[in-house]
Amino acid sequence: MAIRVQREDFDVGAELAALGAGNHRIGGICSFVGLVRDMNEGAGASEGVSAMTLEHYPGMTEKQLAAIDAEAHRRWPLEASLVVHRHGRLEPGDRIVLVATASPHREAAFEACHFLIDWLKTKAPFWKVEESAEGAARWVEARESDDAAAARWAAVDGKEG
Amino acid sequence: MAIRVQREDFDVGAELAALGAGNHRIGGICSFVGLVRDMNEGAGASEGVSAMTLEHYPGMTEKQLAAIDAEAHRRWPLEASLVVHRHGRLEPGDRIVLVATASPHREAAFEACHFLIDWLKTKAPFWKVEESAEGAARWVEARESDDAAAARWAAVDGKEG
Amino acid sequence: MKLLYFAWLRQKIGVGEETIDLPADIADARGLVTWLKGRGEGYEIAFRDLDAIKLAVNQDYADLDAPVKAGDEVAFFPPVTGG
Amino acid sequence: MKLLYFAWLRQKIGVGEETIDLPADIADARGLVTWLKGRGEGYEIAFRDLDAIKLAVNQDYADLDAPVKAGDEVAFFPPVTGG
Repeated sequence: MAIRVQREDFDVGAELAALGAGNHRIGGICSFVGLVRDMNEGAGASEGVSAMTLEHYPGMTEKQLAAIDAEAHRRWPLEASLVVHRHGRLEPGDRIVLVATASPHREAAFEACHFLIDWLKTKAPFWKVEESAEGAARWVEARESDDAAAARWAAVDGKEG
Repeated sequence: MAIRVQREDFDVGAELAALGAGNHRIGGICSFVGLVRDMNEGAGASEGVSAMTLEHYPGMTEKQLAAIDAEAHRRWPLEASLVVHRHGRLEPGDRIVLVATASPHREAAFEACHFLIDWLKTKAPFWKVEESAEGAARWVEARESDDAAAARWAAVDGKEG
Repeated sequence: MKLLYFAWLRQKIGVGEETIDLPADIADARGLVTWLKGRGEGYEIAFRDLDAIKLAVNQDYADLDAPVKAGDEVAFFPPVTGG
Repeated sequence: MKLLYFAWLRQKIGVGEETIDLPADIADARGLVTWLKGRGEGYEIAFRDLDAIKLAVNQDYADLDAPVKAGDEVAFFPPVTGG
């Protein structure tokens, strides 16, 4: 029920505490934090990554994230949810994205959180360009495994993914 | 790779930050926080819960949690994991348990985290006794849905659950 | 032998922990339970429905056929409800 | 019409955003792409492999058959790689 796209880092503990604050119907909070790795495997042979820059489409990003979030609330009994996605230049170990879901039931929290990150990966308009230690820049290619992960959630209820 | 059983609350943000600190192979951290709800559904009709007390079996608890954690590391490529479980008296909204997993791959992080909480629910020797608003105490009964959730992970690779 | 009882078993029996001298003719957990039930009404009530009880020998889950011997730590408790 | 280009499309075309007067005979995204390819080598290279390109009309995903009209915001970009 909350979407944020920002350059700044986020405080995971504070975000999760705020998510469930005062709502005693919540039995479980599932979260996923995506981090910048120092290795890229997208293009076959692994190579070192010294930094990456995330470009996005202001306006459409928020619109798509809100649509994905609304879909999660349609599918699962969520008391609260949060998606925070950073843009700009990030280095290995930096946080990229936080997805969190709160529900009376842990299965719903897990599934909705997993769904949100899977759909975000294929539907939110972000693009990564990586810098190698040698200074070369390379646009990260979309991965078939991400498409497959997103498609799985479409198959669950027969809706288009 | 870390197990803690304690009476004190824990700081989710600090725990998750420590989990991945300095390890740039980690691409994702999945976590689950279990909270005390103010409603119990285990015994059929819902009734208000004003507090609960978690009893445990010191020694066996740590042994079982360590075995579950080791099993998660056998099954998934984890860079780090953490289970913190509280005991003692807790009120609605209080944190009960934190499970967190860090992996190069988000699927592994999600599955291992889900596995850990599902197995913990059926294998770690904790028992909850709930107090209603009227002061009555009731031992929480084990739920078949928890057994089913745990059994699912046994079926995945044919191992005994 | 060290015996431990948890949750409602502890309440019904009235103690959480006790040390006993295991009778020489008891070789498994089932025999131990039968012997315990003869020790008083609390035990008799606590162990009435064995399907509702789990046990551990030396902190590992076991069943009623598990061998037990002097020096073991044996615990009885209802199905766990943590998490 | 406002046009937006992201990631390597932006780099090949040389601008991230531009405003054009849509020719009256263009009715869909496919026609728009054909017209854009005639505007210079950067466009020609950027739109060479249409299978590698996604597009959005007014911030919703669309395909090459999608109708476009003056006043629309049309964006072209490679498959997304966020998260």
